[in-house]
Amino acid sequence: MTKTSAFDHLSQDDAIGMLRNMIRIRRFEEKLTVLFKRGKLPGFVHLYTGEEAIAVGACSALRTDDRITSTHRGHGHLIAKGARVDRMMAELFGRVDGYCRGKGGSMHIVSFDLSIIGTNGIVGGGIPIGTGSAWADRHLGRDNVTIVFFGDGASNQGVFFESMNIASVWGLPVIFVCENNGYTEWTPTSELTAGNIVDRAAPMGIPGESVDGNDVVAMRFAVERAVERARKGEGPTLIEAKSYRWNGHNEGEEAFAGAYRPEAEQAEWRERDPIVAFGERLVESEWLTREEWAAIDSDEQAQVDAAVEFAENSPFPDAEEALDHLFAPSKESA
Amino acid sequence: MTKTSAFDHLSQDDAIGMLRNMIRIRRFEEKLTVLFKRGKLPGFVHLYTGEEAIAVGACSALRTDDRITSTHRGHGHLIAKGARVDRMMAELFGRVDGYCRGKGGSMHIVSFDLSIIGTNGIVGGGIPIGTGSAWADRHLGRDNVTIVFFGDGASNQGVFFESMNIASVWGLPVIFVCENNGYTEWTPTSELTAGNIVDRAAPMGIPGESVDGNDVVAMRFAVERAVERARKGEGPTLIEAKSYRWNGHNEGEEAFAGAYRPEAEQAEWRERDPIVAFGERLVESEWLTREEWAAIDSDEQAQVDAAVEFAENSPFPDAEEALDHLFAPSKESA
Amino acid sequence: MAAKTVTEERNIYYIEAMREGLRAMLGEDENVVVIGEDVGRSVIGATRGLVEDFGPMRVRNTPISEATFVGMCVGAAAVGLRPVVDLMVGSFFYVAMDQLADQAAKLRYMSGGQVNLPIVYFTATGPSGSAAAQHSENPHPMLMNVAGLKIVMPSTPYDAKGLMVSAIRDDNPVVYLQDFVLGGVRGPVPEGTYSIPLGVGDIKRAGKDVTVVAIGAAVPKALRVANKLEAEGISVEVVDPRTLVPLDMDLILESVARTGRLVVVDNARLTCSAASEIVASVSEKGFDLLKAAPQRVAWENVPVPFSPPLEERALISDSDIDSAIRMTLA
Amino acid sequence: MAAKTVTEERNIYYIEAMREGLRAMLGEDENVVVIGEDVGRSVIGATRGLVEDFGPMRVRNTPISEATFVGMCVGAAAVGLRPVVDLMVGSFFYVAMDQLADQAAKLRYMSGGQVNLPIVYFTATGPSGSAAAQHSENPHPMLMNVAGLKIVMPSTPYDAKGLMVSAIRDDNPVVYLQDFVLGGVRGPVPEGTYSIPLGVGDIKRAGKDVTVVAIGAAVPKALRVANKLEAEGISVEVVDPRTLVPLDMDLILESVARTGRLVVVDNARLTCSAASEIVASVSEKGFDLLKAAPQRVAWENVPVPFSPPLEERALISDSDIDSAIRMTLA
Ligand SMILES: Cc1ncc(C[n+]2csc(CCOP(=O)(O)OP(=O)(O)O)c2C)c(N)n1
Ligand SMILES: Cc1ncc(C[n+]2csc(CCOP(=O)(O)OP(=O)(O)O)c2C)c(N)n1
Ligand SMILES: [Mg+2]
Ligand SMILES: [Mg+2]
Repeated sequence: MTKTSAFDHLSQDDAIGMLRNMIRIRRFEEKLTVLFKRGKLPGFVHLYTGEEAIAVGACSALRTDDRITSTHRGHGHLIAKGARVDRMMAELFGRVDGYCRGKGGSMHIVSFDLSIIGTNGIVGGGIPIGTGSAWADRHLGRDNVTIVFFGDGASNQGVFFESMNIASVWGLPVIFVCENNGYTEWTPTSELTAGNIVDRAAPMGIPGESVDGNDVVAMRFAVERAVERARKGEGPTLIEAKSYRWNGHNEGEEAFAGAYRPEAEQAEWRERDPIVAFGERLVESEWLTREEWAAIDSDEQAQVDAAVEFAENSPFPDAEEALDHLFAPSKESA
Repeated sequence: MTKTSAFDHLSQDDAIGMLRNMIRIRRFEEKLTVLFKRGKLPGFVHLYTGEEAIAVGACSALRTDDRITSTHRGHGHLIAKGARVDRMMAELFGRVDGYCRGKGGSMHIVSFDLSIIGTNGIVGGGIPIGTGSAWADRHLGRDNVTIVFFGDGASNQGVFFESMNIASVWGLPVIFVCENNGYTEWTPTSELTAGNIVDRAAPMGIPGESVDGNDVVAMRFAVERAVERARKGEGPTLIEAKSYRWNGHNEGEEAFAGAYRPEAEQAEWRERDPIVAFGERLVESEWLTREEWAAIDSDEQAQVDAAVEFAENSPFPDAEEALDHLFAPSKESA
Repeated sequence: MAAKTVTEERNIYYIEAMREGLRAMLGEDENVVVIGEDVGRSVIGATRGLVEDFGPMRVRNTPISEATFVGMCVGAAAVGLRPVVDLMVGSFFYVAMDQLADQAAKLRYMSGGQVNLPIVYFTATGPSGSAAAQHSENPHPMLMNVAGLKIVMPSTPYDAKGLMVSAIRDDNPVVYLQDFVLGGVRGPVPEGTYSIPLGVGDIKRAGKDVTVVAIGAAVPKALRVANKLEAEGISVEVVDPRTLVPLDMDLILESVARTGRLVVVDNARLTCSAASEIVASVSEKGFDLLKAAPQRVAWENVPVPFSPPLEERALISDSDIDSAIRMTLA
Repeated sequence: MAAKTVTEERNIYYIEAMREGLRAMLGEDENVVVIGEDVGRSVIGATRGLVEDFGPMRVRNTPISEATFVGMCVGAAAVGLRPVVDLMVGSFFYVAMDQLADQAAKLRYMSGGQVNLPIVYFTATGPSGSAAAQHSENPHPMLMNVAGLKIVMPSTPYDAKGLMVSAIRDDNPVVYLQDFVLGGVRGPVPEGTYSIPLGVGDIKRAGKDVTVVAIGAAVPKALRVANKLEAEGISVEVVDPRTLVPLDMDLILESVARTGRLVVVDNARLTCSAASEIVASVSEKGFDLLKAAPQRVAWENVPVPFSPPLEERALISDSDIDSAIRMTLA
């Protein structure tokens, strides 16, 4: 099936699937921008636009039963890990068909069936959790791996270091993927963060790799290498993926954030659109025609539109559900 | 006054003062061993025997108005920073003449007058606090420095990394002194701690230095270098001082700990007694006669004995003091 | 107590009132500094614009390392600064709980009173409308149990400014909680600097049939219900403690002595809430004053859900307050 | 409920009873693992000897990184382990508070019930005699406010074993608090495995004049005072909730219905304590049952001081309980 080897061992199907996933994320997030402006989305929304190559490259190197933990900026990770946009949209609308029956919302969408064992509203909060799933998998003799996604800002939370240390000492199959988008909210990361984040791995005895986070293939291969090591029991890896978020820290930041990012910087990164870059490479390699690309795009756009309809048609959960789900029912009869 | 330059710029007075301080710590801790066995000491007691060179070397490089924060194993730091053994002993006895009027006990003895701004019962707890005093001193335009003492076990607490990061980014005059005595309670540190602790500084852009913690002069000079940088505004330093505790993790551990440290290892370190080593060097350099040495020792022994008497004669605080000191009186009249 | 009759009728937002308090204290004492994540820009708004006037050393952005910067204030305060920390969201206290509850709160006491620790930890807190479980916590019940932290929770712009001034002037660690939803409420605030003593509650509405003690964002709710019930001839007194530690129990007991009936409305989860504390204290100390069972109105014992109808069900509503009041009168 | 009449009179220490429960569960289910700092050696004793029988992968020492290993259990439980964590000392929960209160406690609820999290966090806790402020905390009041954590606090060796078994078999995060001073108390414990359901309290002593609800280490104190008062003809019922979340309010209310008088003794700081919660609940739901003001006996609102006479003054004493009981009878 493979026409060229421009992408090493990557199959054409894989490659096109990756492009499709990136487009899906983009169209989903773009839709949210519009919905937010129209006041349709309750709560906080942090969008992933511009960083699609990280999640898609990374998750394309995983099996379905491999795990991820994610962040406040998690939509991209969820879609890349196989989440359906309609159920995600329903969750964002607080409806009963949402992944969490409306209980979670943007920062807490999870699907344990898809081995997404947590997004998180607490910066750094998911790092120990993913380290823990890696521990359990290893302890139970499975060969699953866990990817822990987190931001550059989270790299200053103590649990990041603690987790690297324990993952190293216990040889855990966890891959720490730091998404360095240059900003911690509205402050340039360089003002808050000493040195290079990738270098924080070495003293822990962990390999660290810095990757162009806008190159989905580079991401894929870096994570594949880490996954291979992890599955073989060779322990954790830190990957620092450099990218940029096109949108604000959260939707609605215009109200207070001011012009904190130089126009030229923003333009430069938009020039480096990870979707366009990869699509063009696929076209050049003759794995994809422009017509096919356009078809994928309109297909994904249609799915996102359908997701909104799905969400709008889904009912709110019954108010009494507020009292459900706190505890698992007791098996114990004593 | 200096007879030889075997100790570089160290003056004879300084050197003999350092020996005296190490002996004071040793005799104080030995006395506590006995008092603990006799059931005279309430609560937990963690002794510093064997590690005297670290505290004394480090604190001898400080001015009185330079700060320290300390740990659960803090007696050595306190004495090295100038604390009086009688008031310390009174505190350990829970008496009103103790530094904290009996409120603190072994893990919480402090003297703000001596710029000891905290010992700590929480492993790693003092690291942010000392980083904070360094911040304030720098902000207020003072040239004071702060030494933060902590153990190898504490090097796995998140606040250690967080504090190094912020100290680096803000250029704070703080010196992180990690006392690596090879054990985290009863577990060899190597089983719990990835890599070398000293290497954890580099990715934060902080100089790291590994020092023989049984060599008081090496400690002194390493800290002097760090202090000089810090006073000039060149930021923090991490110093890893390798040493060994002669006593158990806490007094009374025999009840449960078993033989967790090889006899040979213990014997080897006792051979490397930091007090004997330094005393012998002073004798060799003709800065000290054996008689003078013995006199210092018996003097210090006498002071420790007197401290016990002082403590025993000091009354318990009035029970109602339990309700005092929670809040500073309000100045506010509104 | 500070004059409550505001002469100039200048209405400003609660969040602006906080900022005026902060600004006044930054101006009054150069040892006052404000730190926190993005305090330069300020997502909630209390510190917005301050960096322009006081510079980036006195209004300073921190990395996302709450445990450390909460703890740094202890050392800094011990040697002469008066740090004010913006924690941004109430639940972020959890990340820093040891430095707050075990260090800041205890150091003065453990040292036998050797040192004063003038620190203010302020934050927007509580539910703000579908912020979901991890951004809707109200930590005051936990922190009230700590001992060593003063806790204020102003309900009006006037109180917000006056209590910010007092909190910063106080020589102890003070936790200042701004219920999220109050940030955009307007009310009269004098331009000059004034302070409201910590530990002095306020009767926000006089009444004679039932005492409703309401905390933070529960105060406007209680007032709304009280006004509605007035029409039915039920006279409700609304008492706002303003400070939870120290708590003005005298004021509460005096009010209950007049009304004989008590409802406590707390914008927090029910179990071990401030409502529980106040009901327990009144039952213990003022049992004979009570003509009916005291009532608590607080959140259901669940995390705060995202979806609007679920959130509404889990939190307190006007009708919960209404029913509780009627229950004491039944 | 499990049989309370112990046939074989085998007396063992509370800490041994905990260990028997742990050992039984490690044997029963190979997904059960125990982690914590030095669990191999075990300073308090609950895990002592287990590593020899179950090996260092199932009884595993951790670095001093509480926030991380408390959080790791969330991920581990989500994918099939049943982790049991020894936190060693109650106040170390503060370091891990976010992972406990914001993650472990909330993930099931936030996910709409998608996942079960069978985790036990146990610890020795509370004052142990001059352990000073940072090693004497009792965190149950804080944790009761969290929602999503079950909390048990056994007072006898019998309960310690049975509740350990139930806690580990339960599919939810359970906090298991062993009041320090109870570790060395002996009592009858059957050799076989038995369980005590979570949420079911126990009448430790029947009486008819006053209900004393006592928690953890307060139970033996309350019993001692009750026995003393018997001589004076005062008949005291001692109710031990055993589990604080869920709380057996029915049992408490039934007892108060019989006695008409309530004292709650909590081995914790007073403000927002479990004592406050129980007194508030009874006042609210059982006001008409009460013949006198309910009373709380708890610690003074200060950190726990080191010096023995100060510590004694700050904590609860038999005479505090005695006076509170008499107060309800006055
Ligand atoms: C413990 C904690 N502190 C602060 C916040 C508020 N907050 C949310 S996102 C964010 C910035 C995160 O930056 P980064 O990790 O770089 O992720 P990014 O938003 O850039 O993807 C902050 C400070 C939080 N949610 N949790
Ligand atoms: C947060 C916290 N966790 C655990 C403990 C219990 N504890 C006291 S000392 C200690 C070991 C500390 O090891 P290290 O830092 O190497 O210092 P050392 O005792 O060797 O001087 C532990 C685990 C504690 N006091 N605080
Ligand atoms: Mg970022
Ligand atoms: Mg050590």
